[in-house]
Amino acid sequence: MELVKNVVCPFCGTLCDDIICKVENDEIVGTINACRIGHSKFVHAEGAMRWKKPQIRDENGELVETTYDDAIEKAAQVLAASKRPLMYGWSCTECEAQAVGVDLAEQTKAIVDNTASVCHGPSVLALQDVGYPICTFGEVKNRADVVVYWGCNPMHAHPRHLSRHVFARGFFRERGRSDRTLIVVDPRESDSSKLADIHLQVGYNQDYELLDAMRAAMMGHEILYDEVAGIPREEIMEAVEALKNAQFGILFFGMGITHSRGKHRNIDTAIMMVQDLNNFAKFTLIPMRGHYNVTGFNQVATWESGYPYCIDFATGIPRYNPGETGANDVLQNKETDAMMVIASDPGAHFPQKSLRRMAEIPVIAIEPHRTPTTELADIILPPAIVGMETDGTAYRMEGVPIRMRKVVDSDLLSDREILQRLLKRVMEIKTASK
Amino acid sequence: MEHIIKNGFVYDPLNEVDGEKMDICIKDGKIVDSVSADANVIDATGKIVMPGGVDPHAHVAGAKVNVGRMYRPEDSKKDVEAAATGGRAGSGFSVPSTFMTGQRYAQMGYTTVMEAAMPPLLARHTHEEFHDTPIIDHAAFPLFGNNWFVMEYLKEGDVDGCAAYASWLLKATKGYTIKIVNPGGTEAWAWGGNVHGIHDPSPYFDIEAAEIIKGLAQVNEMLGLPHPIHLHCNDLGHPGNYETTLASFDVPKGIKVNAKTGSRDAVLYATHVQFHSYGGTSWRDVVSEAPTIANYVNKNDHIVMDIGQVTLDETTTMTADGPMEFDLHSLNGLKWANCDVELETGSGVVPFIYAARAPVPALQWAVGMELFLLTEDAKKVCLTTDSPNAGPFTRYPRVISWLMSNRARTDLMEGELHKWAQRKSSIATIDREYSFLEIAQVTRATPAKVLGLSDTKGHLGAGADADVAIYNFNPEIQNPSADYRALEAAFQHASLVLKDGIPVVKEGVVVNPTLRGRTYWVDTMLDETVYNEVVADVEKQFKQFYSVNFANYPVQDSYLPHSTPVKGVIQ
Amino acid sequence: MNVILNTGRTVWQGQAIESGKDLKMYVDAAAICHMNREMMDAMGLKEGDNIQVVSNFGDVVVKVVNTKETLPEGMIFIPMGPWANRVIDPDTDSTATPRFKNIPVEIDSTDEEVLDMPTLLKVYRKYS
Amino acid sequence: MITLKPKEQPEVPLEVENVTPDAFAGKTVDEIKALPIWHGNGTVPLSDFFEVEGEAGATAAETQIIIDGDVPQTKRIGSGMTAGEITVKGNVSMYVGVGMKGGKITVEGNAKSWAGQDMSGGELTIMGNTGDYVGSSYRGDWRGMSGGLITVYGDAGNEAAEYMNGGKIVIKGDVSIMPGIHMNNGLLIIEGNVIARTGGEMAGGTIVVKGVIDEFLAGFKYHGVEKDIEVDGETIPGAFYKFTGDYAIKGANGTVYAAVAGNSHIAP
Repeated sequence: MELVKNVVCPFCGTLCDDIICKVENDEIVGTINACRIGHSKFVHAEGAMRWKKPQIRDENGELVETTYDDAIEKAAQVLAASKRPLMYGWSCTECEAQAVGVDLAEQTKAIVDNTASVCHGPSVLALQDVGYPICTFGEVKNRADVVVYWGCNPMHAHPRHLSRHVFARGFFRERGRSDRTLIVVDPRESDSSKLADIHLQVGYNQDYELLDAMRAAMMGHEILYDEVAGIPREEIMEAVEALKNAQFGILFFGMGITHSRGKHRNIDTAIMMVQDLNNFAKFTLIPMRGHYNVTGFNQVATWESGYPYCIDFATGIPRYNPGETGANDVLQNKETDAMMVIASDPGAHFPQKSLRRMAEIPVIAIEPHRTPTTELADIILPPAIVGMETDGTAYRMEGVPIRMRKVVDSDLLSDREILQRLLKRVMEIKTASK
Repeated sequence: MEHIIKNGFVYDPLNEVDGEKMDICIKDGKIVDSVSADANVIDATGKIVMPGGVDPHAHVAGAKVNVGRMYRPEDSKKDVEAAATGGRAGSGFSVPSTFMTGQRYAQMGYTTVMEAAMPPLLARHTHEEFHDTPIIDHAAFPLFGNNWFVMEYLKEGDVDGCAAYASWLLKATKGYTIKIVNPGGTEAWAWGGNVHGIHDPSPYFDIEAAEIIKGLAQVNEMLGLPHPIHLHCNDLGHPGNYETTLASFDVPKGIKVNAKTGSRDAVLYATHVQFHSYGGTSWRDVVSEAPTIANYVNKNDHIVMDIGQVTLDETTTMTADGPMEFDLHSLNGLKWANCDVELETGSGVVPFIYAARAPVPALQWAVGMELFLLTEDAKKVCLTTDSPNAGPFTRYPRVISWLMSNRARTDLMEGELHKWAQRKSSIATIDREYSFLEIAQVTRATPAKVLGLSDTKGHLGAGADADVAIYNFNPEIQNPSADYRALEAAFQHASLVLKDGIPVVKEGVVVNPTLRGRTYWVDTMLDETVYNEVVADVEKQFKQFYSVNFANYPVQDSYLPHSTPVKGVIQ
Repeated sequence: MNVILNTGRTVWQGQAIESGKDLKMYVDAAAICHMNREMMDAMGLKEGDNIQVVSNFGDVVVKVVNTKETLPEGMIFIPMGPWANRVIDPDTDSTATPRFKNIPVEIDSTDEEVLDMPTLLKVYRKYS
Repeated sequence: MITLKPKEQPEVPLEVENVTPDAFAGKTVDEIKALPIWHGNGTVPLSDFFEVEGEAGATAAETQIIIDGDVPQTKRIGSGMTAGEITVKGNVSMYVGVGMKGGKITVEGNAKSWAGQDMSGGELTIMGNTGDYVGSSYRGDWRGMSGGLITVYGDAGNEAAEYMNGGKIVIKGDVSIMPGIHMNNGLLIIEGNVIARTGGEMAGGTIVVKGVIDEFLAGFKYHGVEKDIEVDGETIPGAFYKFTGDYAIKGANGTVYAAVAGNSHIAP
């Protein structure tokens, strides 16, 4: 058995880079340091179905095994013929593949969107309106004495987040956890809130109301009502004092606030609260990004087009407006007439109204496993898995780029290679039709 | 492939060519003395010929640049481009996307651009963006001025250790120079503070900016780096800061130049000095101290500076000077982005509107112009806008028109520009106009030389890279002072640009958008024993205090497809 | 009973999606509804019973589990996935992001079976 | 007057920045028929999807356009227009009157989101309902609608008057949440009901709600009841609770008037 060290985990945006993989006969048979979820990704479960060859549906709806050449040809024909193709996903692959993807979208005058539009898209809209004061994880570990998790449950979604950055000892926080005040804001008594010093049990859909009251109180104004979001005025004042008295505060936030009523405005006002807190304390924030490289797509798309997601190349010039050009928008409004899915699973994570449109149009899936998306796909192109079978760049949730490592070999093409071949073929078709 | 550029008016200060009509010969991407009769003839009759432009300080690639793009869709939307043939589309007025960045520099005849601030932990990001930035050669400046290791070594007086660490970090990040931003101040900002002046110690590390500047200047020369320390002084943008600026300039004075490559004379490169030349005590009584600063530069030979000229646009400010950006946000109320980077540095981003009708921007414009025009020797000045801080790089042609035309400046001052420009500076009394030779000096020769790249960049002598810009302006017929608008137009869209002998722009249009430039970085080693000890120590610290593993920190070679190491001291 | 549906990640759901979405593990981790003991008692439900969840946007059958993470009164929790997404509100409010949380739903006990992943996806009728 | 009679409308949307009095003025019918419009990722002549009849005026101000039917998949009608008139006898898609500077647009049906975004002058009237972001700014911009008048006879969605900087919006029906979010200036009158977050993060401007506000924000200050309030030079009869805020924002100076009738629950 061989031990491969310093492996980067391709699951969540924490991007733990201290994984040790146990490799036998070019297969990962075990892990050290990985969380339950990361471990599952590295070792695969018995019975999980992996596509070993490209697939195309026949007229009876049955999947038929085929070659990459054949599947890429058919996929290229679909994309070239579409009047408004949608290319969605991107968050479970490396930046170099994403870059080819943005190129492909531009050449096919497509809409390109990533999973941010169903997770932290609202955070992007918010930071575009009011700003983005962040720090890297090491700052949290070394300096933070007040840590807030708002609308997120790291014990479940980012299992090593707390242990690596909050419980860990840092340069100025030699005692680790006991040097820090942990505040969790969640309507539920979550496994994370159980670890907190202060749990603000905010009423559901009331995050904005609570933040508005906290901000006004922070500015020295009286809170208008005795109770806001189910929390008494005095308790709100105590929380505000705890934040103001921080030496170095950090706000982590997740889906509990991006998905509840008002979406990006909850984040907007939370960001502004953090900004204003800097008049009293040092305070920063980090969004709890889900997929391990959801951040990377936003970075790549931004430096290539100027916009982070929901980019519409229809007119040959990048345009941007989430709400109009998001994957769920164009599916639900029936704007798109062909869809390519890569490195994500909208079949599992989109609402039923969007899936109904996916069922009406041709769907190409670049996907290693049998998933709800491949159930709806007409063409399946299986790739090697990034971070295990191929390398490439990923960006951690706060923007630190890390090189994903290749641990074992694969016969399959990488996402990057599949996209490059698709791009080449689409360009040939487009040139020929001119 | 051979080319011969015939009959152009050539401006090549490093070879003392001042507008002479002469032929430039190119073979296999290099300037040569002569070519065969088969050479492709490029007719430059009635046109200006210069070496490719060299930008020594701009923010074009990396984490905070991309935040600038990402969080300003309203800026992206107002300037968009469809793809050039074979190229890529893009967007962004003040912070263009990478493809647009490379193309627009090339359109102006620029072929070399330095990214002025790279957080070491995020170095990979900068290199990824370089990969998607067409045409221009480039390098990035890793940030040293608030680095824990640097501060610890220098506090202990261990300059050798600091030098070993610096050489490791330059290699690990594939960086080019020692960049210092608000030394000590950005570390203070990690606790919400700042330092003021060069003798205000940073919290915990208890080290003064002066010690950091001096120590790193010594390290720089020990390592024989091509470029001197690249200093963004403390107190940027504060009225009264010129005293800090002058004190900072004096710190490395007396250290001997020891560049192993190139032929620089300076041990200090001071950047965007416009932002550091203010007198007074507040924004009410602020005045220009540019004449004082220019006077210092005139009298001292250890320094070269760039200006950071305000262009009077709506733009996006971005800097590793974290506390300064929070101050700016508090002042203008616009959206504030920030990123503190563990053990190393920080950054901030805030949009800013330099309205010509507003008093402070008008004064800032005047301060920059005074610095340009009162510094006697163009060999000490580089033209920059600290893009996009004082304005986007796409305004360089306008800055050139202001420098070459007193009329252009007067028209502006008598037009919409706020009277503070005239009232609080001496700009209205200056009638100096730059010559084409001086323009070539501040946009080519000075930056190439001070960067240590003048063997191959910034001139048209034999052996230089065949980076050539040809502009549609006839100095025999046209008067740049009177016809400053035509001048600006000519420099905005060059008639022909060659990069390594390959045409990349023809009549203002990018014709070779898939070309990619070199990445310069410094590969240096002083003493292997000390180096190994230092690296071992760094690895130990990494485990405890960084959030990435030591093994995953250095930028892999695969990120530099056109890697061009510059060797310093190797033992 | 009229309740509010919350959805989100659980570590078990995370483990299941990375293990294999065709596995029973996924059904066990995501085709379930977390409930406080009080609500189960009020509805006469025990762990393992099936309930039907109906919203303005669709319906789904899931299995009841007693939550270890206590919910506010009147709230149920279904882990994110194709089962929850049968009933969440697809409206993006012109922001690109559907309303995944806090959806008013009606729940009732049912004898109907919980569908496995491939069967569930067949309801979209792309392929019968 | 030019009449555009919709032919069969496509599923993949049309974008018609060219359908403005400014673009039509001085053109013949044949020239107008040939104007390019976007259909998905390609352009087609206007006549592919519209029958074109009538005569354009010599100038924009003298040009009137009638879209005679439903165009629910057509975006950007009247984009940036400076003068003249457009009437749509049916429903429209997104961005009707975006960047409008002058003239008049009337939509007899419903309009989807971003109606009147970045408007600086003119009049936009929607007889039916509209979606989210009526009279808003573009993403990321802190400078929204700066002038003109938008009147919605039906209901509006979220974020009406987002980052509004001037002008006036009247919504006769109900709105969802966050009317006047980040508003800096101008006047927003809501004759119907609001669910929540009226004036969230407003720094200036005035919001008048004549209907019922379900929930109100705790970051405001209460100033008692005012009768027959005067806003923007007009008197609005009735009794209103007066609030100022949103004090979550430093130096905020916005005003919210909520009708006394039905709103006693939000007065502290």
